[in-house]
Amino acid sequence: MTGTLLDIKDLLIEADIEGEWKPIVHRLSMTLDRGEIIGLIGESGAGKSTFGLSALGYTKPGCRIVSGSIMLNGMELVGKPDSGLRSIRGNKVAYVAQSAAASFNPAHTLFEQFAESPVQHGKMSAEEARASCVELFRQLHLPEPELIGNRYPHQVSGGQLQRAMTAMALGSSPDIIVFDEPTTALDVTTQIEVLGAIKEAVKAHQVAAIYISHDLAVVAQMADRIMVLRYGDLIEEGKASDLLSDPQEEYTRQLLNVRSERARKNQDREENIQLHIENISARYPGMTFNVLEDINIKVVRGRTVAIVGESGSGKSTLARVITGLLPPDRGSIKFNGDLLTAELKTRPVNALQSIQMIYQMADVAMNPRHRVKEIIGRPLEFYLGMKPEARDTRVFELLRQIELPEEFSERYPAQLSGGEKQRVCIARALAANPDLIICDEVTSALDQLVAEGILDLLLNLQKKLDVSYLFITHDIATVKAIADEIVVMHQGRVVEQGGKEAILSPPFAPYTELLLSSVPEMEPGWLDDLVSRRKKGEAPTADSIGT
Amino acid sequence: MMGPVTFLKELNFSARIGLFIVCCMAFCGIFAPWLAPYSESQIVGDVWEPIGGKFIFGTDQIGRDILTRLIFGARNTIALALLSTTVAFLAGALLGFIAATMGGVTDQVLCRLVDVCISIPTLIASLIFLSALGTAVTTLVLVIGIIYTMPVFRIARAVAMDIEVMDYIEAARLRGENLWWVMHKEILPNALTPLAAEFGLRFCFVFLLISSLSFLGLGLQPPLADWGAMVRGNADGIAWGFLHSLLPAACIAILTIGINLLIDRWVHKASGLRDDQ
Amino acid sequence: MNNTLPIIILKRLTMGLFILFGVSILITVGVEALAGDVCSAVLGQAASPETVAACQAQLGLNQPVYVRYLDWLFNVVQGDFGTSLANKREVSELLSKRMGNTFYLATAAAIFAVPLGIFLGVVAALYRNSALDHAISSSTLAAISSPEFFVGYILMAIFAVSNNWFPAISDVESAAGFWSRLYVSALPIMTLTLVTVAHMMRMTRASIVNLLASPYIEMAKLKGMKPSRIIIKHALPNAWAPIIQVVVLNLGYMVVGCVVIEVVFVYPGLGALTVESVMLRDLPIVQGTAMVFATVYVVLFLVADILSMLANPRLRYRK
Amino acid sequence: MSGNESKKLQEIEKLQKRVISGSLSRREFMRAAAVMGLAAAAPALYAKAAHAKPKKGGHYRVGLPAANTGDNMDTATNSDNFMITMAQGSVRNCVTEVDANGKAIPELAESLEPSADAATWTVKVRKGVVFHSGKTLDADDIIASIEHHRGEGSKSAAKSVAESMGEIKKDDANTIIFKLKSGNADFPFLLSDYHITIGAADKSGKVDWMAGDGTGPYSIKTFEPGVRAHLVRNPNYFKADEGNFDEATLLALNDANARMNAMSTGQVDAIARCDLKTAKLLGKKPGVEVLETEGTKHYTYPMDVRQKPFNDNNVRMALKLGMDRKVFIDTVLRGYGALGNDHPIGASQNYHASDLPQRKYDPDKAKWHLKQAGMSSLDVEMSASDAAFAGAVDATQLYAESLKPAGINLTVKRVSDDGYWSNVWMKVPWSASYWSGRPTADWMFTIGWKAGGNWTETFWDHKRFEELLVKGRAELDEAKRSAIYKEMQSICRDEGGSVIPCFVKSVDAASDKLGRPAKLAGNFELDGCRSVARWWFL
Repeated sequence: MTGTLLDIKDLLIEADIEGEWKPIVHRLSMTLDRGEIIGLIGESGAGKSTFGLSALGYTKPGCRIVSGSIMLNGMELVGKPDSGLRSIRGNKVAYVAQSAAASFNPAHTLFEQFAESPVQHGKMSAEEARASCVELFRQLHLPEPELIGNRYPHQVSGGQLQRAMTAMALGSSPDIIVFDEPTTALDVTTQIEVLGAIKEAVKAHQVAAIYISHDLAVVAQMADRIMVLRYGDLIEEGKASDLLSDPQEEYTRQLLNVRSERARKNQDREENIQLHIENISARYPGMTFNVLEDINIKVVRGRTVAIVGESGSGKSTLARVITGLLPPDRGSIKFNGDLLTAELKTRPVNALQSIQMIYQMADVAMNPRHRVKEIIGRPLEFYLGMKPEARDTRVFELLRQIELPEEFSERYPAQLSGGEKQRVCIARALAANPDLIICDEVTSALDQLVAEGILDLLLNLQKKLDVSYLFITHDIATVKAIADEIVVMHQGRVVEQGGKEAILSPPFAPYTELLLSSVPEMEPGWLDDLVSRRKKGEAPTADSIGT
Repeated sequence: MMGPVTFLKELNFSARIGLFIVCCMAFCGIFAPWLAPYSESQIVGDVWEPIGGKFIFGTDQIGRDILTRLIFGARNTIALALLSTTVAFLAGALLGFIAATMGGVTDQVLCRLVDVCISIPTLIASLIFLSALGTAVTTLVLVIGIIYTMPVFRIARAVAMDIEVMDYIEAARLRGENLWWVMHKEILPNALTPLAAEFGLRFCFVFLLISSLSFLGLGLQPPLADWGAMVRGNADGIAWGFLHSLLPAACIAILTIGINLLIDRWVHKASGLRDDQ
Repeated sequence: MNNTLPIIILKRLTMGLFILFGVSILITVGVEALAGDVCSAVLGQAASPETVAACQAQLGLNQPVYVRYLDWLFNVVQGDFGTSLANKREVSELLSKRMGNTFYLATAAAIFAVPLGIFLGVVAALYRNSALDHAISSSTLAAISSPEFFVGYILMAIFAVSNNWFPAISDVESAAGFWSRLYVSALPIMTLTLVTVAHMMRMTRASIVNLLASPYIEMAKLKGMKPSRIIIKHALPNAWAPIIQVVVLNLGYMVVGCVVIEVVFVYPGLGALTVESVMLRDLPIVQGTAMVFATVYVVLFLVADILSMLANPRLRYRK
Repeated sequence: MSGNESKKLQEIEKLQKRVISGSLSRREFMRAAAVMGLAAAAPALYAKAAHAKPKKGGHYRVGLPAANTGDNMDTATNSDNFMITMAQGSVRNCVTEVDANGKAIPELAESLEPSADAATWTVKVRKGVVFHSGKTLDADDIIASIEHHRGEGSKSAAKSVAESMGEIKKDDANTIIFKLKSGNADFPFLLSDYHITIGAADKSGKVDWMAGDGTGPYSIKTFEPGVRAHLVRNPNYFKADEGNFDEATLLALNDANARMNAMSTGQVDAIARCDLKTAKLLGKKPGVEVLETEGTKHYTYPMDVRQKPFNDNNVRMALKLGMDRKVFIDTVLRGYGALGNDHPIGASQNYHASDLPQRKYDPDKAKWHLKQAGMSSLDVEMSASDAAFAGAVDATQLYAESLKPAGINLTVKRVSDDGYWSNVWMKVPWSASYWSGRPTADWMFTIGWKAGGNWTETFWDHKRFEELLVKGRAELDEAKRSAIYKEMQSICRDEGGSVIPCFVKSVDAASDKLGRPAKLAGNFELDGCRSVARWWFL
């Protein structure tokens, strides 16, 4: 089973960007052999998905293939009519999308959707498809493989859906599967399980794969060969182990280094407790159980407390309680020694001013119809009563602080990149001269290198302004980079809390260990190793700690 | 943000046709007295003189020049529909935003009130109101405006609810902004596009309602020409081969199509939706 | 299925009662605000202060509004809708006949219009941006923008006056049997179909096209599915909610909105009765018809919500 | 030759049919027959046709205007075509009826005998007349039916007419004596008023009007107010040549266009009140005949003379002179009318003042009158609706145009058709109106012009006019009576509060399958609203 299966040559793809056709994939070439897994890595805008999808002869709406060739098993896909391409898609080449939750049709059961490809392509009868479905579900470790196919997508968890989608891709025994960031939307512990299942299945079926991801560590676990892409160009290509151990290009090195820890000296200073959360329990209206249970946290002036946990751990709810959006059932919040009232409406303006918030999605955190100077200037007017002139001067000052040029003050959010948006949000928070900034997953929507920049900026600002951060994140790497103290949350409770060194060195609490062990590492074989250790019971699994 | 030239470039072919239609009609409306060959109420010939004869579009059911009445009709119909729709949108959007931002009891009360009002058929509600208050132009505008406030309220509320959940609204609330700021600085600018799209559709519905009211004898006062009433006045002739009522009906249809072509493009762009191929 | 559905229905019906109550108050206030009363309307030219006063006393109109309203409410709760002020006939009897006619017209039009509207919508979505799509879209737009009496007159000119295929006047009372009734009401049914089909078609098309950017549609394409299958199997089932809403809106319109069509074809329906009763200030009849309309509204939207729930597996099967 | 003969025969049959249906006069028949060379046989052929007996049978469907959901069988509030046709014309009878020649003849009466001063009238009730319910007609029924319209609590439109009948006394079971306050030679006409139909009295002397019982040629099978009425023949009807159809359907077709279409598609056999714009076209349809009848109907623009500015006769004159009557008739009536002279007596009627000069359109003189009233220009508002008469809104705009040169700015306020008569007419200072007219000058003046009358739409109170009205009524000398009525017409013309631009012909349509009397009554549309009773299928 050797020989070139897919041969892409000089592929040029253009996209319609505000009415103009601009190239987004610059004459890229790729070959893929049978049974081989190639990893496409790059940040957003690298063209990796567009390039990967071309293996199906498909371009997203608004894109077009201009020139080049895509040979699949000796068949040219460029210029082939739709009807011809349809017999390849889902048949010879299958696709696994980033968000299985969105890519499964909510109106049909998993089985119906599984059977669609093989039956419509005339490979199997419905009965055969059902048998094959059960078998594949079993291989991918889905619970109750005979029955789960009768469920609708919303009745199945995200990790299970992603596995079901992989099964669906394997269903018609394709030659190639294109995986488009299949685990990006998942929690870190789930991601490992899905990755393990996918890898196993792909190996077992001897299928070739194109694995697209922004996370080098994930690709390192999956791919035989890696292509690093940036802005539609190939930066570097090589065997996975070679590329990781000996990167040739500066850009690849940067990507490899993003997880380096920042040396932080612990300033010795008196314990000036700024925020004191005592015995907080909270629930959403109409819910029967508490989302937060008996939380106690202290934040010291000028320091960073990281709250880490997976989705559903209650970490964002905690932010809502602190800001007064969700009054707690029990417990109190003291700020600078004063008791904060539970309701936002009853809080005095200076209390609002001294706690600011930065959001995960900078896109929706800024009014798209306001200019940057209005966004940053509003707190200045509102809290400090600045007149337009003074306001503008201060806006320029803040823009300098967040390392953006002054002329950005006239722009609308849509005219900024993701990192720039998040910087403007930081400036908006700073404009109020706050004592505490709550950062809710501020880097998780950003590309790694950009996220690094934001983290550096936050640290610098803390040094200069002596502001405290309450840093909410799911990403242990971020925690390592920025925190002084760590609070680990799981299912609404604090599992472990303390200084960074104490938490991140053994002995671990079981959940903390699960989290830490689930963060993919760069060396190839790490995943296989982890999976086998987990099977032997040497490493904790989600089941073993009762997630 | 955008010059007129870029604006035109943004439009595709069908949207340009729409723009052309709307501009022509607006031009006719604004300059009616100078464009029209006769005066609005002047009787110039026999009843239903043929189309294409001495009078290019013929004469109407009492012998007035149809071309003249169409031109004046553009002015009256469009102005009336525009005013009523504006009233509906001002009131509906304000109440809808209030309901969405304040929530709770205010929202409940407003919603239930609108539920009640909306379950009285439009034509019958306008009939009762107009019979009670008379059919002066201002009453007509207000009554139609108020009746269409109800559906607009629902749309505005739904749109505002969608915006409500955005983080920037939460950010404004955390900042301590008051209701008015949230409504007119944070929600309104973002609600404008969907509301404007709706405005165009409602605008068309309004002159259909006006023509239905004319049919029941409650429309614009004569001799003011409006297209709906012109269709009504000349409709008797259809069965006898006098096709004069097709002309004002065509005007209504053309304007509706024009507005919809424009709006379709706008909604299309605003939603960021890309139809494939 | 689970027991939330009955609870929702119960809640909505309670809300419906509240709406009916609100409507009855509004109608009372509205009709009271009209100049004159049923006496001056019925007596007409012959009205003199004494005769009007005598008539008012006879009908109990000299009592304050709220007393009359409460009386009415009290009777309605017991199922008695009162008698017409103008000719003393039982409101329930007057209404039931007209209601039958109106519902017949609405049902007949719905049977043609709903499948046609959805079918055309699907076809237009399937061949979107083709000449066929443009043809369907612009002709439905023209239908939307034509006043309905105009559509009615044109159909009458073509089908009744020129060709005598269908009667110009819908004298349904004289028609015995299903087919002759259908024949007699053919033109109003056609008119109603024409004016509603356009709306439904556009909404169907828009709802489907809206979904075409969804990841699961892209997924279906990448599974190599045919465009027709993508539209019918993948987009349509998820577009049901908005389509049902617009269908119901149009069904409601077929019941409450066809006053003008009734006048054009002299079809004895509820709408025309309401209009004349408003003119006569015949409050019990206006109240009665308003109750019917509001009930139709409440029930239809309840049905719409239930159907939307049933069409959506997320609501049908909980986690 | 035989081919030629049979062709001639067919032609003659056609002509005979037209004679039977009333659309061909004797003279026309003779002339046509002469052309065919049958002059000698013509009189016999004509007689055969003209005396054709009405045939029984068939289902008559007629489309009528002016129906309403509030309609009912209490004729006290009937006011327009549908209910007149239904009540007076089909289901009930009056004591007298007006025949096609405009004469009052006994109907439920056998005879009416006046005293010498015409102040006391003895009415003999027709014997053997039976109600649909089986009750036999007697004097009590008639008295109860008339009393319904009089006295306190009466809400009848015929209140003034009924009250003018003075004291009513039952002499015996079949004799009634009316003692009028003053002599009235036209008394029999009063008893033909369509409001004063005769119903069956119960023991308490009241009539249950809503029950719809009557003595007429048809009884009610179903009646849905504002929609339709289904009538079946009364087998016991006392007039042998009336009530010819087995059944009849009266369809409420308020919309003129609907009536025209129903007629042209053959859905109905006859309609009243054609749309004048398209009447000629309707007449060209095969099988449809358009009937024009000269009558008493006239359009009026009554001003409330108690209110400013109409209290000034100069203003009234200016408005009368500003009416371009010729254009009005040509445009609004499409020629189906005669010039009006601002008084209510038509040229076809007795006592018409033909020597009064016809008022002409004269904007300059109108201006002069305005000046006399101390005005250089005038702004007035008129309410109009097509309920007043077909095309009233357009007509009024036409009027507004013709007033402009006189410096009068007339704003036409279009009001709702429904409720026009209750809410607008005689409620606003100036509105559009019409009169179907009355058979006698006295009656017309009494009902529409007498001070304080319910329908005195101008609220007029003219001393001389009132004197003349009383005098004329009792006057038995024809010449003197004629002089009095002419003076009254002149007063109306020069001082009255109503602009009367025209007299209107009834323009109706009927299928050529229908037979009808040679002369149609002109007091209302469709043979005086009696087509159901008098017509038949050929």
